[in-house]
Order: sequence, then structure tokens, then C-alpha cells
Amino acid sequence: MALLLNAEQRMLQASAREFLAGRSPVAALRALRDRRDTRGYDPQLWQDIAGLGWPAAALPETHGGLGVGFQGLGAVFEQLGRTLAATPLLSTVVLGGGLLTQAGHETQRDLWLPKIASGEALFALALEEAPRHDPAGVTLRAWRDAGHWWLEGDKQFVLDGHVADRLIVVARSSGAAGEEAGLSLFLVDPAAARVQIARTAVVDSRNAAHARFSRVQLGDDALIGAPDAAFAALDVVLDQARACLAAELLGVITEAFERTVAYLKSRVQFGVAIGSFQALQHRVARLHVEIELLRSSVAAALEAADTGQATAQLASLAKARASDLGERALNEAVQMHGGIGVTDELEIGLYLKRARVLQQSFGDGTFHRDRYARLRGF
Amino acid sequence: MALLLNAEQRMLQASAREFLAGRSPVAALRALRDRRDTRGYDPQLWQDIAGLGWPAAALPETHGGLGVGFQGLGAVFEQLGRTLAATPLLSTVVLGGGLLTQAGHETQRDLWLPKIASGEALFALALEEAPRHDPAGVTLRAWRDAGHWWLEGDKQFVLDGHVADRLIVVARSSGAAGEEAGLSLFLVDPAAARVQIARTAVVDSRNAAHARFSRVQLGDDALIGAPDAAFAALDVVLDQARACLAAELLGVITEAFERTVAYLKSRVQFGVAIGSFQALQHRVARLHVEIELLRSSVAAALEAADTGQATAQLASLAKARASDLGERALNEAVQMHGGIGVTDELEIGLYLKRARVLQQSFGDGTFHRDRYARLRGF
Amino acid sequence: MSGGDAFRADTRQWLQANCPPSMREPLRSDEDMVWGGSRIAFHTEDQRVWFERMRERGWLVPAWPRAYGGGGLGPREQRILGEEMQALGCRQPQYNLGIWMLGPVLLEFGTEQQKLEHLVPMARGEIRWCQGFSEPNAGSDLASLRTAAVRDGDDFVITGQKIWTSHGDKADWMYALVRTDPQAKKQEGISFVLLDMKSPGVSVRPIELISGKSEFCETYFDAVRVPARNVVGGTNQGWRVAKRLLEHERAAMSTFTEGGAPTLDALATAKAYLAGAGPVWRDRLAASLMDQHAFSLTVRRMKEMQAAREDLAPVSAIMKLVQTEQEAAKYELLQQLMGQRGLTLDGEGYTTDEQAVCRLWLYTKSYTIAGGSSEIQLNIIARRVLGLPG
Amino acid sequence: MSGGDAFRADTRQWLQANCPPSMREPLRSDEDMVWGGSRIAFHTEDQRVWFERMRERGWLVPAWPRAYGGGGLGPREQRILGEEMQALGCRQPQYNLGIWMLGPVLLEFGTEQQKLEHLVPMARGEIRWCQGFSEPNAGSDLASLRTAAVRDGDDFVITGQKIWTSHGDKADWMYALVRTDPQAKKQEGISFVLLDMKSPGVSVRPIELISGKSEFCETYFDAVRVPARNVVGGTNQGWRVAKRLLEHERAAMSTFTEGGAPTLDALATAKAYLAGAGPVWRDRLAASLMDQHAFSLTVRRMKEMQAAREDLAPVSAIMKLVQTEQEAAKYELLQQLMGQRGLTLDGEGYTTDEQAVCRLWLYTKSYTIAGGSSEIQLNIIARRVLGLPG
Repeated sequence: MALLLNAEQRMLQASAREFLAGRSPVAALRALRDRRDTRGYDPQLWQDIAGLGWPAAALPETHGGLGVGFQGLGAVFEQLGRTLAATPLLSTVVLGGGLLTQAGHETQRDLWLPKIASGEALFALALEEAPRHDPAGVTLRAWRDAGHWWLEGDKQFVLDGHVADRLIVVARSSGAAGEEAGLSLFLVDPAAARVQIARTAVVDSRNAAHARFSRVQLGDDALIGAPDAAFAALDVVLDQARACLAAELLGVITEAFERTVAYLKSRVQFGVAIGSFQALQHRVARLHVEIELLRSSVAAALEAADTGQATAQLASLAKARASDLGERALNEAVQMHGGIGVTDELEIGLYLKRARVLQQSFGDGTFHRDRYARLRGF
Repeated sequence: MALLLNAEQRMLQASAREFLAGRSPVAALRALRDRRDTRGYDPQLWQDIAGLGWPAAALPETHGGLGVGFQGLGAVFEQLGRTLAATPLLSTVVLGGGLLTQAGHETQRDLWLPKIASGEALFALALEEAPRHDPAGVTLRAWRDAGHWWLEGDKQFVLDGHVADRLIVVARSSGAAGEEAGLSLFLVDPAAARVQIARTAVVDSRNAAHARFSRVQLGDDALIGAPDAAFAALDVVLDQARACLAAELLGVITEAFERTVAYLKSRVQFGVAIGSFQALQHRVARLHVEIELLRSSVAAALEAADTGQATAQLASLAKARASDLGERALNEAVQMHGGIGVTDELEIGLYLKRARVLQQSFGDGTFHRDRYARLRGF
Repeated sequence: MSGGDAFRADTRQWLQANCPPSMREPLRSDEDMVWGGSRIAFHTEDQRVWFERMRERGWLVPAWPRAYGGGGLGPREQRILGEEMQALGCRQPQYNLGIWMLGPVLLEFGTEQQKLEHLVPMARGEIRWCQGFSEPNAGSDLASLRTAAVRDGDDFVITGQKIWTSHGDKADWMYALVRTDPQAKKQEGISFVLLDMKSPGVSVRPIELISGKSEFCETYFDAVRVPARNVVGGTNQGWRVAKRLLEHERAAMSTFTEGGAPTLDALATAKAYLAGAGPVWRDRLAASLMDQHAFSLTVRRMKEMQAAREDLAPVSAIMKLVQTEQEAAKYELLQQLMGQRGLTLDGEGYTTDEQAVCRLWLYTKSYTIAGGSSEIQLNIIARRVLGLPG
Repeated sequence: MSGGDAFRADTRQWLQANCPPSMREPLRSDEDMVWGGSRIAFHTEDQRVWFERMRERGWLVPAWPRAYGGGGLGPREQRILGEEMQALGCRQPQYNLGIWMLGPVLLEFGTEQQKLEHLVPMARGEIRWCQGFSEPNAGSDLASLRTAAVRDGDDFVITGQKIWTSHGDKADWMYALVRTDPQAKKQEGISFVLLDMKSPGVSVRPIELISGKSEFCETYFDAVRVPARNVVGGTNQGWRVAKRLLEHERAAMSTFTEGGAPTLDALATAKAYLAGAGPVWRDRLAASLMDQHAFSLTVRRMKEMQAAREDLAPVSAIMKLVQTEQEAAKYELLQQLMGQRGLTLDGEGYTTDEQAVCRLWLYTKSYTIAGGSSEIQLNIIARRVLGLPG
């Protein structure tokens, strides 16, 4: 394995870049927002993307996957970050497809993975219950009674939850909040009785949903994997998602940074380009340093997602750095653009907003430093 | 009350500045170090200082005090910081004199306060037991048996402990480590049987001591204040000491900062004064901002030590800011001086070292942010 | 009893008798602020009563001479009035940019005719002003402005564009900087003019910020005619008038926290999220509150220095920088402390304060850019206060 | 089996047979490093054996041509030797500044006579070199150096002062920059000379740092005669030789962590203090370890880029800055994490590592200054990598 992309992954990266620049520039996100689109993604774009095979990129080759692995998929996420393209790729493929691959029955996989690969079915993960990411903190109850499973409780911040064809719900079937043991996964049709989904408008013009489960009745075929033992698979898939989110953040950050450097070269004040002011030079130089460190960390996290070695540590490393740098680099980008930086007309504000949503998704810097410390034994 | 000094305090400040510049410049500390002086202070200097009345400054006027209060004394500490003058003013007057004033019997005060005011007797506070400041964490045991008090345990980082005529020992007479209740104060002659004092050389060329108490027997007259109830008085006196240390740090920081700015104006590289480089300008400008905020905080903490209002909150505010800025400003001072900044020949390194000792004395930034949060109710 | 003490007693008595109780409560929303001008709007009867009573006494502008509609108070009396209003918690009877910023420079640089024409209606709260300084290509480098004013008979004919005009869409008049001599060195060809926003050729377009709709506008001038008598401080002499005005702006901005703009209870909002966020965030919250505490102590110290006639420059130079950065940092902290709940502009089940956080986080990004960016403030500190070479 | 694989097998076999087991253990103290030169000192017999065996093979300088005493290995073989030594944990047989830095530029710029005269003894570990670049008034602005070399017959006569000469008191020879044309523009009047430290007129004084005694010296030249044939790369052409040499220095410094200087176990030391210090410090420790982790991944990525012949500049430009700042920050953290125990240079009851913390905290302050300060590195990144205007 290597931190650099192989020829196949590089081709995928180049084609993603070219496709997104033409088909989904930032203007597409703005248009989605301005027409108050409640779906938070463009179905036609998603069909085109499915045609390119991205949803299949990281799936097993036996289920129609491309076999370019997370390093290949991560290269796509970085490009999605560069143009802020709104797609259900993370929810459907990385989370939904990932959990089915890791924990699903043969029949569940055979039914759903091809539909995921082809772009026919959208998935969403119903995990969060508190303001901050806390997978072991789940309290939504699942219990068996009269030959059925039952769910009762609320979920927040379900990314793409209002457009998904299926939800995967993380529920507590035993134990107490904070324990890793006792979690189970359920496949739920959002249209089922006693499931309520409410869209939440998020600052990045994408969407999340609030989901309420009021004694929802499920058959045995709804259970994904063994009861009470979901944490291990969830942990693996969350780390894959974190690596992909870190890659997307890297794209967001890099694009905003390059635009900022270009602006510093072109904007003239006091008779010179403002990029000649040393105080600004040192600030952007420090951002460049952080971006290079982040790029190595993201590459290593994606590689680890493929090899399965040190996955957790590297996912936390990449997601922590990406989250923190996303905060700092975008604040700096806005400040260095001066007055126009705070106008809606400039696209930099859209990058700022997207970076914040990605920061909070599946753990911010504090969460992942805590996790990294635990993994290092302190 | 006011944050600015009154005329009397201003006179004291000016005279301290003039006296110390002549009698105890930084070269005096260097000489103390180079002759490997084990006392860590200059007795003749201390006698001269006593002659100027500084030890009496904050003592009650009934015991020979000057009545310029902590605002006056703080102005002296700031000047001590500017020249790194090594004196036992904090240990003897603020801590020793302060605890006797707050909690001592009439007879203890009448005996010792005049000797403190005149410079005849040196005191030290034996409080710390762990690497970090933790007044409620005391475990050194005190108990009564056969008509006597007994002490058993170790103390570290006893500032001026190896030259003191008397130690004030904080001991646990009831309760458990971490509890504020159950602490008692004892006046101990370091020459008494079963007391062992060992000097520790500290990086600032001053000194601290390790003290061991092996079943030390004490009479009833050794107890200062009521048994088990020492924390309140200790807390008040520690806050007075923290305000004075913050003032000393302000002096250390301000002097190092002024020298750095002067260096930036005089040092020529690439044909211009390095102070014309904007990246350095912004960094020193930010230090200036922090110094101004610190100056207000220190003034308020000293004022509060005099009025007794919001003392704890303001002492923590000042000590936290001073500790953190001492770290940052001295690191910056060394870096901006370039190569000579890391030589022993330049005095800036001595300021760096002193700032670190002051940072750790009676709580660093983390300690005082935690305390401030508690005082604000979270 | 000295004259000052008598004045204090009279003032207190008058305020107690005339300031309606509802006008002594803290500001809670934008509607609690009355903005003067031809389109003045009172949301409560008490607002109107308080405004009119203060206006009759000349106390909308207590410091201005009576000849121009002011209260004619000396420095000591002004201070006492301020202290008594603060002690009772009295709200400002109106908010008016012209009074804070244009008024003082008109008093200093204006002709007698200009003072009578403009100060008197301002003192009655009848005119709302906006500021036309910034231009798209002249952000921090204000003096590179290009809006052209060409003399034509008794008028100047103005063509160009201004940006960041606060409440440009609500203002009656604008004071603006225009270029009257394109040949001169850049600071020497600028004039300071007063311009009726109803003049033909003026058009105003609100600017949308990253936080949504804003009070800022772009203002376009298409051959707008302004009488030459509306130039303040002499043709091509506008730069020194503007510099003085910016000093007033800096002073106003740095005491903005006390000015009483509606603010949310950051600590209460933050506390609700601390348990879930953990000890690292508690440390950050404490640091933020301590920053604010140190700043408010510095405001106090600066006032004492002012009273003692000490050199204020080292302290006053930091005020705009610190105040704006702390405000922005406060909302940064809250936005992140709220985690996923800090990511929506219209969350359900939110308190009013929680509801405001995300928008204020975005809005306060402009604080460190507008009115002299943080970078400009740092330059000023480095060069003017610390004396480092330009 | 390809040629490379045969070489790998032979090399592994030879190393296993010839590298004494004690020479395969990690470095623990300065005494574990053998510095070449006329005063070479072996602290163990194994050190001597290992040094001599490697010397006989030419592997003290595996990359140099055999004609100059080297191993004559090609790039691929050099890499294999390095990998095999790393795999077995073999120590470097000697440390020698001349080999890392002077050697490559002599190979590039030296005359045949200079190569034979200087490379051959260097390849045998007989000469220890020091570097005479910095001067008291020429810190980051190296080209403003003033040490004068005046031509006199076949010699140059050198007068002036150098500073920051590492191990100047232990070196046999110095390579130095001197000013041979005081009239020329500053970079154009400089020559690169080789100078015997035993020459009359050379005096050396060790510098004491804030951390205590150091390897740095001041070197004074009082009319020191150096033969003109000792100028490398041509009179007044020294700047380009120096620039090339500094590139080698930067490369050497940025891989210093791997070079195997003795280092303490920061995590183990830190852990002992975490419980007493609390969760905020745990967060800071994690951040520090993550910084180091990201850096080591970046070193790995750079090597892969090098192998793939990609453009290294954006990555290589950050190495010196990051490596030195992280080292300094690591000791900052440890020093403070140890609280009051981090404040002494000779504490009792300390572990060896604890004992070292306070001194290393002070010592590493020089890392971000020496060898191109952090400010210079940031300038390079901003201008050369990001292309911002000078």
C-alpha cells in the first residue's frame, strides 16, 4: 500500500474533478438553496454519478463494486468538497452500504447492495441523539415482544434522512447509555407506521432530519447482524465515513485556500497586491503547512480503511485535524477576503458553512483527540 | 477605589524602580547564580529593602505597616519583576505575614509581625505536595496525642524554605485529600528535631526547598487559628499572593517586551530594521494588546485584595492571564531576539526562566480557569 | 452643595419623573431601539414619550450648544447625566449615526450655515444619516476611493459607487467622501460632502451577507447634483475631516458593549451544553469569559485614565480590535459548543438565544473587517503605539 | 533474482555477520554516537570494530566514488543499504558534518586536487569539519557577512568572526564563507574556503546557552593565512556553493528525527503526570502526539513522492519548520505538564527522562532559530511555494 494514489485511482480523481466542475459547480448548490429545494440533493446529478460508478467504488467487487477502495472513493470525496456538490454518497454508500457489507445478512446484501451501487436506493443512518456525536450514548430503545422487534425513541441530525428509502437505526437493545455493548441495528422503512420524519434545514443548504419512532413494529428481517453486538461493525463503518469526511473537508479547505491565495495576489490596496504583506504571507504559509500535514493524515486514514490496520487511530487523526483546520482555514479565508468575504455573493461563505457541518459530523476535534488518547492508552 | 495608583502608591512605585535599577539590576541575580549562592537571595539587599519599608507596606498599620495596601505592594512586585530582584518579600510578607494577620493569635502577631516588618525574620509557606498547585489536596498529617500536636509528611516547592526562620505548615488534621475542611496551620521552627530541609535548585536561580516532617512534636502555641478551619484564611492569603505574583509577572513580561521592541528597532537584517517586517509587527502588536488586558486584570486583582470584594475571581483572572502570557510573551521574546536570544549572555533567558517559575507558583492558567469557572457557577 | 451636586440631584429627579418604567428595562430586541429620522417609528407609546421629553430638553444631544438645538451641558454635567441615566437603567431615547459621528465634525469643521441647516434638525431627531466612505476597490485603503465629483456651476456632479452603507435604504442624508481632484496625491484630492438621499440619480441596493439580509447597502450615484455649499471643511480638504470622524467611530465602536445593543446571555446558553461537551469546552468557556472580563476592566481603566488626563493612546488603540475579536470569538465558541444544534438558522425547540447563535456567528465575521480591519488595527498599534518603522 | 535483490541478500548477510549486536541497539546517550575526526573516540570496542569494518568497505560514505574512498554505490543500492541497516537497527558507524554537507558540494564544485586532498581522509573518518557561515551581525541575512579575506600572494589573509560554529572546539577543519570583494553586491563578493583550524590566528570560544554548556562556539580569525587553492567553486563564487550546501543542511535537518539522535520517551514521561494535571492537559498531549503522527506520515508521503519523481517543493518546504517547532512544542508541553517538577535542572528522585526535560525545553528554543529561522521558512513557503509577491 502507499499514501499516493495508484494509476486507476488517479484516473477516477481526474474524471471526478472534470465531471463536477462541469456538472456541479458551486453555483449548483446555490441554485438548490435559492429554489428552496427540500430534498437537499439533485436526483438527476445522483443518477449521472451512479452512471459513473462512484457509488460502487468502495463496495465489494462481488456486489458490483469497482475495487478502487477507500483511497479511490476518498479522492472523489475530496473533489466533492472542492465544488460543494450535494450528493447522498456518504449516507447511502459509505454508511448504508458499509453497514450492510459489514453486518448484513446475505439476503439483505443481495437485495440492497446492487440498488445502492446503481443509485436506485438511498440510505440514511439514524444514530445521533444528543448535540454532540456519541455513538455509545445511544438510548433509543429496541426490545422484543410477541415475536416482533419494537423501537421507541428520537434521532437527530439524520443526514439525508428525509429523502432516504431506508433508514438504518442504531438502537439500544440492552445495557445502559455509554456502553458499547447492547447496541443493535435495524433496517426501517421511513414510510412505515409510527415513523415520523421531519426535515431540518442546515446552514450548509444541505439537509438533515429529525426522526421519531413511536413503538414502531419490525419483523425479524429488519435486524442487521446479531443483536446487542452492533458496535464493532458501526465503529468500522464510522471510521470509514470519518476518513471520507476528512477527505471532503480537505477538498473544501484546499479550494478555499487556493481561492484565498489567488485573491491575495490580485487584490490591490495601498498600491500593492495585499499578498505582498508579510503578516498575511506568514498566515497563509502556516495554513499551507497544516494542509500538507492534513493531506498526509487523510491519505493514511483512507489507506487504513482499505487495509484495516490502525484504522481507528488514523481515522481519528484525520477527522480531528480536518475538523480543526476547517474551522481555522475558513475563518482565515473569510477574513482575508475582507468585506466581500462576508457577502453571500462570494462563494467563500458557502465553504465556511459546509466546513462547519462536516466538522460536527461524526466527531469534532475534541471528540477525536479524546478517542485517539484512549487508543494510545491514556 | 480605583484601578490607577494614588499619589502615595505612585511615589512608592517610582522609588522602587529607581532603587532596584541601581541596587539590584539583573546582573545581581546573575552574580548570585554564578557564585552558586545557596541562599537564593542577598541578605544585605533585603536589609536595605526593609529599611525602605516595603515589608511593612501591606501589613496592618497597627503592626508598623505603611497602609499603601496591596495596590502599593503590587507596584513594588511589578518593579521586582522588571529587574528579577531576588527577595523573600512574597514568602515572608505576603504569605507569612498574611497568614499571621488573617489567622494568628494576638500573641503570635505581636511577636512576629514587627520582626517581619523590620526584615529580621524570614517566613516560608510549606503547602505543596504534588507537582501541581492543589491547596485542598494536602495530605501531610497532623494529629493530637499526649497533649501535643504531631506532624508527619513531606512538602515540596517550599519557596525560600531553606532560609526561613519559621515555616507555616499546612496540614490535614481531619477529612480526606481534596476537602477544604480539615486543614490546620502550624508554625514550625525548621531547626526543630525531626524536621529535614533540603534545598532544590530552581531554574530561575532562586530556590525552593523540600521539607520532611518525621513525627515532629509541636506545642499548642504552634497552631495558627482554629484547627480544621484553615482553608478560608489560606484561600484569602493565597489570592493576595496570586495578585502579587501576577504583578511580578506583569513586570517580567513588560520588561522583556520593551527590550524586544527595542531590539526590533535596532537590529538590521537585509538592510532594514527587522521591526519593519509586518509579520513581526503584528506579533508584537498582539503582545501589546495582551499586556494591556493583563495590566487591567492585575490592577483589579490588587484592588480586590484591598477591598475584599470579588477577590477570588479577580485573583484567578489575573494569575491565569499572567501565567499564560508569561509563557507566550517570553517564548516570543526569545524567538524574536534570534540567535543571541538563546545565549546565556543575553538577559532575556533569565526572564524566560523566572516567568516559568512564577507561572507554576500557586496555580497556572488551567488551574485558575477551572477555579474561575467554579466561581462563576459552572 | 456644589453646582455639580445640585445638577446631579435635579437630573436624577427629572429622570425619575420623566423616564417611563418600560424605558428603564434592558434592551431585548431590535424593536427596543428607536432610530431617528424622517421615518422614525415608535413601537410603544413610552418610546415616543421618552423621545419627546428628552428632545424638549435638548438631551437627544446634551453636549451640543443650545444654539444648535442641544442641551448645552459642560463636560462635568454630561458625565453626571450619563452616570444618572446608567444608574436608573435609562435607555437611549434614540439611536442616530449622525449624532455620534457627523455631529462632532460639523461642530468642528462646519460653516455656521451648515451647522444651522444640519445640526438643528438632527438635534430634533428628524434626520437619519448614513456614511458613504467605503468603495468596492478601496477596502482598507480608504484613500484610494474613486467616486468622482466634478464641479459644474454651483454644484458638484457625483458619479460612482459606495459600499457597506449601513441602513443606506433608511437614511435621509449621507455624508460621503468623493474625489474632487483626480490629479492630486490620493489623500489630497478628496472632499467631504453632505448629500440628500432623495436626489435624482441615487439608487440603493441592500447587500445580502453570509448571515442573510443585512443593514448594509450598495449606493450608486449617477450624475447626482450636490450644491457646492454642502462641502464640509473645504474642497480637497476632506481627508482630515474623515480622519477625525473615524476617530469618533473608533471610540463609538469600542464602547459598543456598553451602548446596549441587544445581546444574548452567552453563559446561560453555554451552560446547557457543557455537561455534554466535557471539560475541554468548560476550559474554553472560562477562557472566553475571562477575556471579556479583562476587556471590561480595561474599559474601566481607560475611563479612569481619561479622567486623570493620562496618555490614552496605548489603551485606546486596542479597543476596536479586542472588542470585535471577542464578540466574534464568543459566537464561534457558542456555535461549536452547541454541536449539531449550532448548525441551523431556524431550529425547532430552541430558546430565543439558541435560535440566534448560528446567525450571529456568521454575522460577527464582519466585525473584524468593518470599520478598520483587525490587520489595520495591528498596523496602527505596531507603528503608532510601539513606534516600529513603517 | 534481479541484481538489486542479489545486492540486498549480500548486504543483509554482510551486515548480520559484521554489525556487532550492541551496535544494533537504539541510541541512549551521546556516548553512543561516534564522531569522526583526528580526535575520534570510541567508548566501546564494538564501536571501533563497526567503524573499521564499514570504513574498509567504503561504507562510511557509500554514495561516494571509489576513487575518493567511497563505496561507489548507485542510488538503488544506496537505498537498499539504508533499508537493510534500518531493518537490522544498525547504528551509523560515525557522525560527521563534513560527510553530510561538505562532501556533496565538493563532489559537485571541487577541483580534482581538492577532492583527493579532502574527500579521501573524510571517507576514512579522519577529519572532522565545522561550518563557518553565521556571523554576529548577519543572522538570517547570511549574505551580509563581513569576515574579510584579502589576497596576499598565494594566500588569502582572513580576519573576522564566526558564530554558532557547532563543535568548533573539536573540529579539524572549517568550511567558511568569507568576503573576498567588499565592493561587489553582497552576494557576489563571497568565497567558500576550506581552513585548517590549527592555523595560527584561529581562536575558539564555546558559547553558553540558556540551557547551559553547548556545542556551539565563537571562532575568531586574526590574520589567518589560507592558501588560495582552498577556495571552492571560484573566488567570489561562494554564494552558489553555500546555497547548495544549505539545501543539504535542510534535507539533513528535516530527517533528523529518523537520524536517531537520542530522544526521550515523551509519552511515558507525560503519562505519569496526566492524572494530576487533568483532562485539559490530556487533550493537549493528544494534540501534540497527533501533530507528531501527522508529521511522520508526511515524511513517509514525501519519500513516496520522491520515489515517484513528483514535485517535492510544496512538502519539502515545510519540513524544517514543522520538525523544529514540534520538537520545541513537545518539550514545552512536557515542561509544563510536570508542573513544579519541570522547573529544575537537577531534580532528585527523577527518572533519566524527567531529568532531561527542563534542559531540553530550554535547548530546543534554538531549533526554531538555527539553520534558517521559522520566519525565514515561512517567507520561503509564502514566496517560493505559494508564489506570493516579495
